[in-house]
Order: sequence, then C-alpha cells, then structure tokens
Amino acid sequence: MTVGTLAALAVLAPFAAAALGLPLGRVLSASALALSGTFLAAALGILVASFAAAAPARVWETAAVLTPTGTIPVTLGVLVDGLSGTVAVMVALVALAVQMYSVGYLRHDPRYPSYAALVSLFTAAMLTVVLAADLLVVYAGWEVMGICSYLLIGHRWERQANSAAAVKSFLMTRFGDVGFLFGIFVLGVAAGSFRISDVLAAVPELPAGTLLAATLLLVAGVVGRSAQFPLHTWLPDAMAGPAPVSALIHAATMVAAGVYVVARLFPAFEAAPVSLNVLAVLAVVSMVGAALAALTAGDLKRVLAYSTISQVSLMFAALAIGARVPAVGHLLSHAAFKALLFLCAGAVIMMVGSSLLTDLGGLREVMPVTFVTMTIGFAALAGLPPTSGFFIKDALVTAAEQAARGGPAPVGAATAVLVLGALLLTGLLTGAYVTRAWLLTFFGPPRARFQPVHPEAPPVMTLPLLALAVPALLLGFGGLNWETLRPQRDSALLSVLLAGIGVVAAYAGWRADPVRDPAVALGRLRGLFATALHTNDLYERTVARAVRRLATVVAGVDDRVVGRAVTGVGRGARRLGGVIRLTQNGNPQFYLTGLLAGVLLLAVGVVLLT
Amino acid sequence: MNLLTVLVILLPLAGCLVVLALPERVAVGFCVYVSGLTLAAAVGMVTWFDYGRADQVQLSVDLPWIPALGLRLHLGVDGISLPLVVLTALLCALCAVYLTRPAGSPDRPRALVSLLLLAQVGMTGTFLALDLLLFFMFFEVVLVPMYAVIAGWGGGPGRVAAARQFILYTLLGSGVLLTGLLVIYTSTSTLDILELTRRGGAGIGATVQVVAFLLVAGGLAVKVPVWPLHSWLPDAHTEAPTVGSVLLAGVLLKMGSYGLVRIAVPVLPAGAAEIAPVLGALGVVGIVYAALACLAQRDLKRLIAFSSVGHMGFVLLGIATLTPAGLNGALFANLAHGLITGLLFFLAGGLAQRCGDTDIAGLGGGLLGRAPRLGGLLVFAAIASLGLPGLAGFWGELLALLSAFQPAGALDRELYLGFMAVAGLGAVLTAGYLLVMLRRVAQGPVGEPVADVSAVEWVVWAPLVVLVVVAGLWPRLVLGVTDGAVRTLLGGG
Amino acid sequence: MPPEQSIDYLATGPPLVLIAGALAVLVADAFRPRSGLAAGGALTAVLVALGVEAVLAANAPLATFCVGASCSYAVDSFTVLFQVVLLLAGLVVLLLARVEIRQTRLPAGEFHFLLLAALAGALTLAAGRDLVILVVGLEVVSLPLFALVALRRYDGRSTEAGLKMFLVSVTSTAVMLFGISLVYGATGTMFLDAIGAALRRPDTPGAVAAAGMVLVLVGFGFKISAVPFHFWTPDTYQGAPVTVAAFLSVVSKAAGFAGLILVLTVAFGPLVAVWGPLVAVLAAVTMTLGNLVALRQRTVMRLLAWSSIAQAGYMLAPLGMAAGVAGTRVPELVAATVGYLAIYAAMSLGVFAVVSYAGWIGGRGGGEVDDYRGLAGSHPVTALALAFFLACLAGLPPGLAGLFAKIVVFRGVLTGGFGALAVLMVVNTVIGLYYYLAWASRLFARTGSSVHFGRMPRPVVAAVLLSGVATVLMSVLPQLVLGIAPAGG
Amino acid sequence: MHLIYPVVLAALLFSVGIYGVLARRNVILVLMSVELMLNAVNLNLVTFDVWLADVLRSGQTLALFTIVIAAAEVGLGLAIVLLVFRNRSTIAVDALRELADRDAGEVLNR
Amino acid sequence: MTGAEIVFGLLGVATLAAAVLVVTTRHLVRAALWLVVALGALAGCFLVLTAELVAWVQVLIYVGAVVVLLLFGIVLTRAPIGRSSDVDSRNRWAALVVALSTAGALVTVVVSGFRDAYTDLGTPAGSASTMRAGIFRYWVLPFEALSVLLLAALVGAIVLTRVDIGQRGPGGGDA
Repeated sequence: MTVGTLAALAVLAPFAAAALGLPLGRVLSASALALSGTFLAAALGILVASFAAAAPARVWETAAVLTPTGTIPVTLGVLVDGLSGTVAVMVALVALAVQMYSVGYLRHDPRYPSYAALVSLFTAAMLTVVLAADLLVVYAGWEVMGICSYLLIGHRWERQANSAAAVKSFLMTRFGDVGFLFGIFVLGVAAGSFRISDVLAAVPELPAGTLLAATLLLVAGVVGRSAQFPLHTWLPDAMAGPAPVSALIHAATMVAAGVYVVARLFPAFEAAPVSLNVLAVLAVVSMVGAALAALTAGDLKRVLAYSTISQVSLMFAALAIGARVPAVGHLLSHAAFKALLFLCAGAVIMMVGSSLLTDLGGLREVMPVTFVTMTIGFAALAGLPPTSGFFIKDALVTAAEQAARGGPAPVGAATAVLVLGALLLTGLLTGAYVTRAWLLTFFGPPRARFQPVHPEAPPVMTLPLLALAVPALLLGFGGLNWETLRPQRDSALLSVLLAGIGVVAAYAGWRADPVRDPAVALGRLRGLFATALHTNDLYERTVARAVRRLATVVAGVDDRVVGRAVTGVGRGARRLGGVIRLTQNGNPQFYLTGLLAGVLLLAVGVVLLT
Repeated sequence: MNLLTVLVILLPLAGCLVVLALPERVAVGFCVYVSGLTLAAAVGMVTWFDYGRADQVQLSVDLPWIPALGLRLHLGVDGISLPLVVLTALLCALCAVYLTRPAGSPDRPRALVSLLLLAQVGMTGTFLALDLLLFFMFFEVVLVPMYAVIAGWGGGPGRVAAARQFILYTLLGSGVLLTGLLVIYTSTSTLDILELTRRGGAGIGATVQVVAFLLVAGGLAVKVPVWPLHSWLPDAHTEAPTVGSVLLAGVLLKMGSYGLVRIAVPVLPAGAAEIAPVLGALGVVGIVYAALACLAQRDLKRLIAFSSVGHMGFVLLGIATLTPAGLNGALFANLAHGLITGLLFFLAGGLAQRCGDTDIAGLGGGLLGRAPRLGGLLVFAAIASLGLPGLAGFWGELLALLSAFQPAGALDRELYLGFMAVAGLGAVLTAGYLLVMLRRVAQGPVGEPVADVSAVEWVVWAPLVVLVVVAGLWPRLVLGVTDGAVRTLLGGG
Repeated sequence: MPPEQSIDYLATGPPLVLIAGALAVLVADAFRPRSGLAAGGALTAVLVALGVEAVLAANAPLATFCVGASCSYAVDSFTVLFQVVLLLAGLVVLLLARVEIRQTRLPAGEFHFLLLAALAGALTLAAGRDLVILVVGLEVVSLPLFALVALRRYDGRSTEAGLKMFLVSVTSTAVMLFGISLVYGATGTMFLDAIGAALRRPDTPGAVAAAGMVLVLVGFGFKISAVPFHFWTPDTYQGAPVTVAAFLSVVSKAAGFAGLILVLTVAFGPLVAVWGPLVAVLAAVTMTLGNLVALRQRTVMRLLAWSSIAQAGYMLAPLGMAAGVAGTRVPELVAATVGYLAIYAAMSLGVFAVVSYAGWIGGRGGGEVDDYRGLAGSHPVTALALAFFLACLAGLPPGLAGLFAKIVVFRGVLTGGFGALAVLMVVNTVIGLYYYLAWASRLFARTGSSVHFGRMPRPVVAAVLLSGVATVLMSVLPQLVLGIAPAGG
Repeated sequence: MHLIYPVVLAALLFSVGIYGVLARRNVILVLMSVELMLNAVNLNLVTFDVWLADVLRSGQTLALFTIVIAAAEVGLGLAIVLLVFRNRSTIAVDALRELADRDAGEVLNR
Repeated sequence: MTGAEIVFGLLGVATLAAAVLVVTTRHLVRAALWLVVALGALAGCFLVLTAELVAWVQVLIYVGAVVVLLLFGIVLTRAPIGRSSDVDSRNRWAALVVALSTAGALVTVVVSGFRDAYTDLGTPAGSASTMRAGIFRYWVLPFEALSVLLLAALVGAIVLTRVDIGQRGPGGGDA
C-alpha cells in the first residue's frame, strides 16, 4: 500500500463514519462509529506523517481524473509531504480528542448521533483540504467544512440566536469563499491545471498580474474562513455551538485552514508581495483588535474566540514576513492549546451551566483537572515559558525583527516593523486577557449557584484534556530541530517581559477587587472593545439591512412591475377588444359603411401604389 | 434496442389513453405500473447506451412522417439527452408512487393520471426529438396537461389564473420558438437537428442567424425561464399540486435549457456568439434577482419556485459561455436542479399536507424537532440546493462560473468576468435565503409534533437523496456522458 | 351556327348530382312531408357526389366549357380537394340538421333543397375558371343561405340575421360586379387565365385593373368574413340556426377561399405585387380584430363567429406573402392556405357538431359559454370531444391537426420573409388560446349543478365522429391536405 | 363615341347607389339603391363589350345575368323584408339591432 | 361631339338625375317611380350603345318585374304613401362622404384608364340573335347555374313568406 493510498484512506475513514452515521446514527452506535473512524484517520495520518518525516524532501502524489469538465479536468488524489502530513496528524488527533470528549459532553443529547457524524464529516473535509492534490477538491473540502460548521453551530437550533449565528457564520465565510474559488480559477486556468504541484511548478512562468489577482482573491477566502478583519464578526457568534465544536472547528482546524492553504501555496504568494503586504496589514489589525476585544469580552468562550482570531493573525503575519515554518509551527501549537482551552471551557460550562465570566469564579477547587490543564493552555496562549506558545512566539518575534532589520523577507521592512510592533503589543494584551480570564474563572468567590459534582467530569472528557495538555506544554521542544524555531535570547526576553507586564497588570486590576472584572478599568473603552469597535453593528446596519431592503424592493418590483406588466398586457388586450366591439353595434347600415369605406381605402391605396 | 426509444414515449401514451377506460380506483396503481415500466425502459436505454460513443446519437429511430412539412419521426439519445430522459422517467415514476399515499390520494385520479402520462410523453419526446418540428410538437404537448393539472388539482384559490398565465405565457414563448425554428428551416430546407448541427450554421447568413437565435432563444427563454420572463413561474409552482410542481420544476424547465443546448447554440453558432452575452447577463441578473426575491418570500413553495429562476440563471450563464465546460455545467445543473428542486417540492408538498399551508410563518418552525426526518431531509435538500460540494448542486454552478472565467474566444472576456463575479455574489445570496428559510422552518422553538416521513414518502424521496449524493460525489457519471457530446456539438471545441 | 357547348357530365358531376338531389328532395317533401325522405335524399345525394369525386380524383385533371385554350370549368387536384372538403362538411351539416330541424320545426324539404343548392354553388365555385361562373356560383351559395339563415321564421332574431346578411351580401355582390366590369374593360375577357395573360401585356390599363381587382375581392372577402367585410358574421351566426351557422363558417367560407385563391393566383397573378401586401394587411387586421373581440364574447355562437373571423386571418396570411417569393413558389403559399382551410373545416365542424346539440341547454342555439360549466361531469365524452376540438382550434396538442395547420401557415409566412406578421400571429395565437381555454376550462369546472341533456341523437354522434375522425386523421397524416394548389397559378 | 361618357356615367351612378344604400332607412329604398349600383355595372359591361367588340359577348351576357341575379335578389329580399316586418313591425334598417355585440346585462337601445 | 354622344349625354343626365332623386326623395312611392325613370333612361343608353337585347330585357325585367315587386313591398309593409320624414338615417353624412369619395376615385380611375378609348357603334353588337349565340355557345354553364339560382330564390321566398308553419319552436324566440 502506498503512502498515497494510506492518506486517501485517512480521509475516507471519517467520511465513511459520517456517511454511515448520518442516516443510521440511531441504529448503529454513533459514538463507536465516530471514534473508530477518527481513530483510523489518526492512525493512518501518523503512519503517513512518519513516512513523510522519514524523507523530508519527498513528495507523494497520486491523481486520477475525477471528472472531465469540458476544460481543465478535476483530479482526485492526495499530495503528501512534510507539511500536509504533519497538519493531517494534528487534525486527526484533535478530532479524536474532541470526539472522545463529546461522548461525555453530549451524553444526554438526543442529537448526538447526527452531531458525531457531522464532526466526522468535518474531519474528513478538513483532511481533504489538507491532503487533496487538486485545488478544486481543496475548495470542495473547504466548503463542506463550512456547512459542517454551520450545522454544528446551530446544533441547539431551538434558540433563535444560535441559528442566526450559524447562518451568519456560513454566509460570511461563503462570501470570502467566492473570492477563494475565483483565486483558484485564476491560478488553475493560468497554469493549465488545478493540481497544486502543477500550479506551483508553473508559478515562475506566470505573469505578475495573474499571481497578484490570484493571491488577493485567495486572501479574501482565507480572511473569511479564518475570521480575519474585516470578515471576523462571525467567529464570536459561532461560540453558540457546543464547546467541543468550537474546539475543533473554530479553534484548531477550520479557522486555521487558511494558514495552511497560504503555506501550501506559499511560492505563489512570495511571487506576489503586494498580497502579502495586504495580508500583513489585515493580520495586524485583526491581531490587535481581537486581543483588545478579548480583553473586555464578558464570556469565557468569546474571550477564547477573540483570542483565536488574534492568534491566527499571528500565523498570517508570520507568513506575510516569510516565516513559513514558525507559522505552521504556531498552527500546530495553537491547535493543541486552543482546543484544550475550549474543551476546558466546555467542562466549566458543564459544571456551572454558563460561560459568562460574571457567573464563574472559584472553580479551582471544584475542578482540579480542568484547572491544571486550562492553566497550561492559558500559559501557552500567553506565550509563557516553557509552554509551546513561548517557543513559537519567540520565533515569530525573531523573524519579524530580522525582517524589520532588512532581512530576507517577501515584504518590505516597513511592513515588518508594523508586524513586529503588533506582535509585541499583542503579546502584552494577550498576557493581560489571559490572566483576566484565568483569574475570573478559577479564583475569587464563586459567583453563580451550582451544584458541584464529583468527579468534575467523566474520564472520557478529562482524558482528552490531559492528552492535549501534553503537546500544549511540550510541543515547543519538538520544534527545536528547526533552526527558526529555536529561542533567541533577546527576543525571548522581550516577549516574556511584555507578556509578564500584561499578566501583572491584569492581576493588579483583579487584586483590587476579585469580584469585579478588571477590564472595568478600561472605562468607556471597554464597551468599544467588547463590541470589536462596533464592526458587527456596522455590518448589521449597512450590509444586512441593505440586502434585506433590496430584497423587499425586488419582491415588490417583481410583484408590481414584472408580474403586473404581464397581466396588464392581458387586461389591455381585453380592453382593446372591448373598444373594437363597439363597432359591432348591430346597425347593418353602419356595417355597410364600414365595408364600403374599407373597400374605398383599399382601392385608393392600391391605385396610388401602382 | 431502438425499440426502447419508442417505448419510453409509447408506454405513457398508451397508458394515458388506456387509463381512461379503467375504473377510478385502479388508476393510480396503473400509473405506477406504466411509469415504472417506462422507467425500466429508460434504464434499459442507459444499459444499452454505448458510452464510448456518447457523442453520437444512438438507439435512434428515423421514419418519415409528414413529407409535406418535411417532418420526420426522428428520435434518439446521445450524451446530452440521455440523462434528461432518465431524469424524466424517474421523476414521473416517483410522482406516480407519490400519488399512492393513502393520505394524499387525489381527487379524480383517472383524469390526473391520464394528464400526467400525457405530460410525460411530451417531456420525454422533447428530449428525444431530433427534428426541429418534432421537438416543437413535443414541446407543445406538455402545455395542456400541465395547465389542466394546475387548474384542476391545484391548491389555492388562484390556481385557475395561475394555470392560465402559465399556458398563455409559455404558448407565447413557443410561438416565438416556432417562428425561429421555421426561420432556420426556410433558410436551410432541413429540419434534421443532426444535419443542422453538422453544418454548424453554414448556409445561414449572419443576420438570419442572429434573428433566428433571438427567436429560438427568446421562445425557450420563457420556459427556462429567463429573467424577466419568469413571472408565470412562481404562481404556477405555488398553485400546482405537488406532483405538478415537481414535474414543472424537475423537468419542464429543462426543456427550455435543453433546447438552447440542443438547437440554438449548435445550429446557429454565429447568432449565438452575437446574443450569448445578453443571455449571460440575463442569467446573472436572474441569479441575483431571484435570490433577493427569495429573501423576501413568505411562502415556501413560492420561495422554491423563485430559487428555480436563480438556478436556471446558472444554467443560462453556462450556456452563454459557449464553451464545453459551460454546456457541461448547464446540463449538469439542469439535472441537479431537477433532482434537488424536485425533492424540495416534494418536501414542501409534504409540509403543506401536514400543516395545511406552505406559509413560512404559518409552518411554525422547529420542524427538526417536530418531525426530525422530514426536517433533516429539508435541511439536506436546502444544502444541496445552495450548491454544497459533494452534492449535486455544486458541479453545475462550479462549471458555470469556471466557464465564465474563460468563455469562448469570440466573446468579451471582461464582460464575462463581471458575470462571474455577480454570479458568485448571487451564490452567496442563494445560500442566504436557503439558510434563512431553514432557520424559519426547520429550526426554532419546537411546537406540536407532526407525522414524520411515511413509508411511501421514503420510497419516493430516498432515490432523489441518493442520486443527489451520488451525482455530487461522482460527477463523472453525468459529465463523462455529456462531455464528448458537448464537444461534438460545439464543433470539436 | 356552330354547335352549342357540350357538357362533360363527369367533370360537372358532383354539382349536378346535388342539384338533382335537391329537386328530388323538394318534390319528395311536397308529397310526403315529415317522412325523413328529405333528409335521406339529401344525404344520399351528398354521398353519391362524394362517390363521383372519387372517380374525378382518378381522372383529374379535366376541363370543360372551353373556348380556345380557356375553360370555364376545370377539375384538378385543387378542385377535388376543395369539393371533397365541401361535401364532407355538407355531410356533417346535414347530419346535424336532422336534429335541429326537428327541434326548431324548420321546414325540412325546403331546408334540404336550399342547403343542397348552396352546396352545389360552392362546388361550382371551386371548379369555376372564369369570372362569370365565379360570380354566379357565389350568388348560388349566398341566396339560399339568406333563406336558410332566416328560416326560423317565428324568431325575429333569425329574420334580422337573415336581413343583415342579405344587405351586406347584395352590396358586396354589386361592388364585386362593378369590379368585374372594370377588369373586363381593362383586359377584355372573363376567363381567369386570359385575364392573367392580358395583365402581362404592357398596354393594359393597370390602375383600372388594380381597382377592379380590389372590388372583385370584396365579394370573396364577404364570404370569408375578412375585416372589414366581417360585420355581418357575428350577428348572423347568432341569429341563424346553428347548423346554418356551421355551414356559413365552413362551407361558405371554404367556397369563398376557393374563389379568392383562383382569382388571385390565376387571374391576378401578374398583379401579385399589388395584392400581396393588401392581403397581408387584411390578414393581420382580420386575425387581430377577430381575436381581440372574441376575448369579450360570452355567447357561444358569437364567440365562434369571431373565432372564424380570426381563423380567416390566419388563412389569408400565407397568401399575403406571395409578393415576397419567386413566382414559382406561390403555389407553396396557396397550399398552406388550402391545408389550413381543410384542417380548420374538420375541427370547426367538430365544435359546431357538439354545440348544435349541447348548446340547446341554454335555450337558444349555442347558449352562453357559462352554460357549459361542468359539462364534463354529466357528459364526459361530449366534453372531451369539445375540448379536443377547441384544442385543435387553438393549435395546441393534443389538437395536433390544429398545430400542424398553424405550422404550415407560419412556414408560409416565413417563406415570404415577413417576420412581423409571424410575430403578430404568435400574439394572436396566444389571444386565441385565451378564449378557447376559457371555454374549455368551464367544461371541467367542478360545480354542484352541471347541465344535463339527454343522450345525443345518433346523427349528431355520427357528425361528431365524422369530424373527430377527420381531425384525428389530419393529426396523423396532415399530408392528405397539404401541398395542394390550383394549376396555372 | 368617346368611352368616357358611359364609364363616367356608370361610376357616378354607382356612387349614387352607394349613397342610397348608406343613407336610406327603409330597406326597400336600400334595395332600390342596390339596383342602381347593379345598373351601373350593367352599363359598364355593355359599354366595354361594345367597345371591345367581344365575340364571346361576355359583357352583355354578364349584364343579362346580372339583371336576373338582381331580380332573384329582390324577390328573396322582399320575402325577408316582409318577414322582418311581420316579426318586428318595422323595416327601418337601423332599428334592427337586437343582434349586436353587447353584454347580456346591457339595455337594448332600439 | 357625335350625335350618339349627344343623345347618350342627354339620356345619361336623365338617368343620373332620376337616380339622385331615387336616393333623396322623401316619398317612397315616388322613389320607385324615379327608379323606373332611371332604369328606362338607362335602357335608352343601352340602345345607343347598340345593345338591344340588354335594353329590352332591362325594360322587361327591371321595369316590369323588379319595380313592381318593390312597389308590392312598399304596400305590404304599410309604408306611408306620402312624404315621410324619416326615410333617411342618421348615417346620411357618412354616406355622402363615402359616395363622393367613391365617385371621385372611380371617375379618376376610369378617366385615366380610358382617356383615349373610342368605340365604333357602326356594327350592332347586341341583337337578340348574336346574344343568343354568345350565351348558348360560350356561357352555358353560368346560364344553367342561374336557373338553379332562380329556383332557389323562388323556393326561399316561398318558404319565408308561407305563414302556415309559423309557430314557435321549443327554443323560444321573441316573435
């Protein structure tokens, strides 16, 4: 069995689980189906990745024509190399953890079967995005992820807010996807093939304009899917979905898929620096803005959601300055710690029944496992040593610093300086919001009434927490193999220092009054940040309202103009008939006059014409 | 095996007459039997079709009929028509089965069955005909039975008006179509579509081609329907009984787009090159317009009906590119729309039967809780309709967009890029209204439970679901058949 | 003195048979009134005449009453087709008449005599090849019809209808005769082919001939109810006995077309550039006006009248294209008109057949359209037949015959390259469908109280069957009536 | 003789007949006017026949036939007129308007 | 101007004048009498044109039969014998316009067509014997058709005027 086949099987295993689970989830054991499918994917992924790791320079590619199209055919196949292998393993493992966790988390939910199947389907789709060799197939996976995200966000669709959030998330991402698809068209048509390897091989020959257009369009898709500014407002709302879904889709995998795609097609982006500059600016705005929002958000999951936006921006910023390896490294480490954080948040929610920070507090004793693992996650998020986050952030700062100093980077030094500044500022803010959330969740007096249960969660839930805590803590050491991932003294000190300032500031604010939210200190700015500078309102007021109004107008026009034009013609014909029939007045002399006058006219006409 | 080609027309025709002599109570059963046999014959055609020569007409029958008109009874299938013939047989059979529901047995079944079978004759014949006038004849056969089905078995108080508007409007279209076909005939002296395709416009002057194309496309546009000639459609679909809506959306609209692919584009290439941008523009306007109109619809059936306008807009855009990819996409979208919208109308009919109405607000929401399987199917159908990859709706849209990105050489590329962009936006809006609809119908607070999917409904709907998935996952099933034929049609293009 | 003209009894057989039959019927009825002898005799005469047609068809072409190369009476495929159509139509009308005569107490002997006389005139019209016989033939068709229309003597409406038709007819005849006199003055002959030859000569006064031609057309325009010669039609149809209206709508109209085609193509062929556009305009106006006013009709007989006006417009349309095509292709156009006419005859008679019986439900001949509501509930077969014939008239499948007729006419129009008229026809077809549909849909309306009338009498059933079979036959084999035009055009 | 005299006379006579047909109320007067029109026809026919020296005598023959036709028309016409008079007690042309295109509800305006 | 032209002119003026009186007089009976004058004058015209047979038939049938019939009609419909005010319809002005236009058009056409045509009245063209030859050698068919026409007219007239079966039918009617 070749590596390609194994990789294909890795995709097919969760797909099969979904295909069986969706119609038959109530008959078969849904959890067994989902777990086995995901497990198989993980195992095969590890196998494939190990092959890839053993031969870092090698690329395995298989392809068969999926269908003729009349122009460039669509091929079905996998592309395995170090990048895709590693990311695939990450995806499969996080999915496995989440599936396992979900068994416990949703054990009383009658809709668990469809839920599990959808998560499996999502896993398959994400693996497709990672492993597919054809850009259009990537797009297919990309879209399927979207719909799974939609369905899972709307898992509790009884509440209008949840279904609204689901719709919003789908539409905003799909808006970006249109650009993504067109970007694929531009690349594929220019290269004469939609196969990634062909496209990349063709990049040196492609005209700059084509590459620019293609990459800009791809950026649009990526921005939507990864919830970057200006298409970021869906992600906080998407927290309406169950916590494990947030962990998998809205933290670890789908949201980061954009990073993967840019990394995958990096040669094309490198050849179009303008796009990278755009990406960098968007990332900087998202990074800082989301961090500010996280600082003030009142809901634990929303804090995490904003932090996700912010962290994914870090990856994009890294890509923009050419630091591909740190970007992918952050992708992996972020997947680990952010999934962990969300799962922990899920455990908290299960215990307290709420994720509002004002309802939490003092959970340290009640939920020891969660406390420990979540602390690790938070530390990694804040980039504190020795967690994985520390290594990665250090690498990012180093890369930015080098680029700012004029090192080899696809974007100019000015952009690099901007990125560096943003990185440092974000480090500070991250330290602050992490500390705030941590303190408000686990310390101080309990603020909501709930019945503490023991154990805090069934082992099927705590096990994934512990499992994810390990890479969150230790993954950084695995990256020491790579030159770019080794910590540099100056930058390490700087970033830890900044994070520490953030932590201390937050702590100080909390210490003053443990019951009060330290973010209150921000005063008026708090409301502004919490709403992400009113971007959501802005969209609601402009785009959504405009579309709705336009829809009403169109419906009215259709009814009154287009439809009535048709009926009006009919009515007009009837009326005309009514006028003409007046000539049929019954008077034979009138008839004769008509006849003779008609003849006369005809005769005169004919004589004049001859 | 050319007998099969005749059988798929003759069986329903015979059934349509014979059923009138049978007692009322066996009529529906008889219909299932006849349409089942027809489906079997269609499957036979699929079996005996030589896929290696999909670009050539097979299983053909060619007999002289009316020499005074130059009309020949020339029937046959190639890669373009085969899928549609099967689709027709399938949907008709499913409709027949649907009528057997104990809860929804129709009033005056004998007449209804007879009309449906007659409509089937016309629909199948349209896809099989290889003679311009024969095509037109079958095209017309559908009108009266469809009118009668809407007017006689429709649900609402506006059914007679809707039926009348349908038949008058489409007759106007077919009159224009006839004029166009005869313009072709008067300048070529042949009615044979294959011969005309072979000539590829040779012998017809450029101006005549433009005029003829305008007439033919204009006539077919009413049936497709192309914006702004669509106003018959929402009313007709809304008022028609479920089987009527299914056949209208599932098959009838395809007759228009099929005609464009089969006649207008290959026979009048110069005219097509001249007018295609207009078609494309109308197509994309239709996509956006329909999506916006759908956002404001309050009735489920009306919404689905408007969505047809949008989907057919993609079909039109594909055709307007005059490329193999575009035509492939159009044909695929045709098929997909037939399956998906057929399913949607079945579901809407099921809802109407359960809740008494298809008013979205009146349905009460929470369907996923009140009848989980029914709700699940609705979600599935809506998602398929919005063009999710992996389901049938995707490939048609994809190819339409892709072909608009690289339209035929003679066309203005910048313009088509604009079309593509607008169509892409339209796709977002399409998703928008479908999801909003799901939000209001399938989701939300759960009210009183309603009967979930019954056995008969499963029998009818399951094949559609399966085909939507299969066609989505394995598009080669269709595109592999159409591709060669489409290339031949465009002159080896 | 040279010998008198001899008579070719075979060629003139059909009208002679009818005349003989008419006389026999008159005599028989005088001696044995109300015995059914009249009806039987008339039917026999028509059947015998049809038999003669069969012989004629085998022996055509024939010509008789010749002076030099020109003949007054010719039998070719055109004549045979027309005569067969006329005779079959006459047969249907006779079958229908049996019931109506009984129901409305019409004098049977005179009725049949007049009908046969008119029919004989119509046959002569299709065979005549000079202006004298054409005008006399036209009068032979018209005069008995005045009497027939007014035959419900107790009914003021019937009388009024007769008078209206009479006045318009005699005026038209006078105008036509004046036209003939001008044509005669301009060309010096009455024979159609000789007129054609004379018109090709340069010294013929063109303006006089053209004016004469227009006036000659009036007589035929009256017969075929073309606008503006149509005014009498609706009133007359409404007042006349239904069977007589059927005769007017089919036989009289067909005879008018036969004469019109002969005059236009054979005599005035050289003036095609003049009459082509004229006829085209007449066609356009006729179909549009007819259809538009038909939209507003509720009375069945008036509806049928306006529809027959509109249909005349369609039939004229191909003729109107003659100026646009090469002279050798004019017969194609004529054939289109002839084909449409033949098909129209069958389907229109079908409607009249059903209406003649079912229409009595409303009290007056034909009734109101609303009287037919729910007919399908009580008389499904009758309703189906009527719906079928209406579909034919609308030109929609399952009425394939009507569809073919429309196709033929459209093709004719497009052969002439006159797209605007074709588009106008499209619009008219739609309007036409509207009112046919309005009627047909009422048949199938679900009502509590649907009409009931007794079993259809056998002659009516036979008439419906006859028209039905003819229509179905032309749905399957329309070539029977397509592609036939007069020789010498 | 110059041909203009008879043909112009015929044309004028015909026009006078037309005026009568269109202007007279009494059906019998209308019939008389029709006779004038037919006589104009006859004058034309005879004139042309003589002018052409037609060996077939077409014109004069048709003139004779026209006279016969006129007689037949008048005969039948009078029968109808009498019938009208019997049914309606008037023979004013413009009073015979029961058959006309109007909706059932409309008042007959006699 | 030849003598024939003068005679014809006078007769023509008489014909036309009588014809105008026919269509304008307010006396029904006088209209019939003026018709006789017009027809008679026209018969004179025919004689000038050497169409003897036509002239005599004109006098016999028209003056002898048709006008008598019309007079019968006047009597039977109980028309006022004297001057009556409503012999003309409201259509008079339209009639005048149509008639004048017709006259203008026809005169223009025939004058343009026969401006230079002269007829030779030297050889009598319409004696009874030559006419008989014409009719029976060349126009047998219309002649025979005409007999049918007459018979039909006769039967029609009789059946319409017979009063013996004038009852109402079941279909009703307004009598």
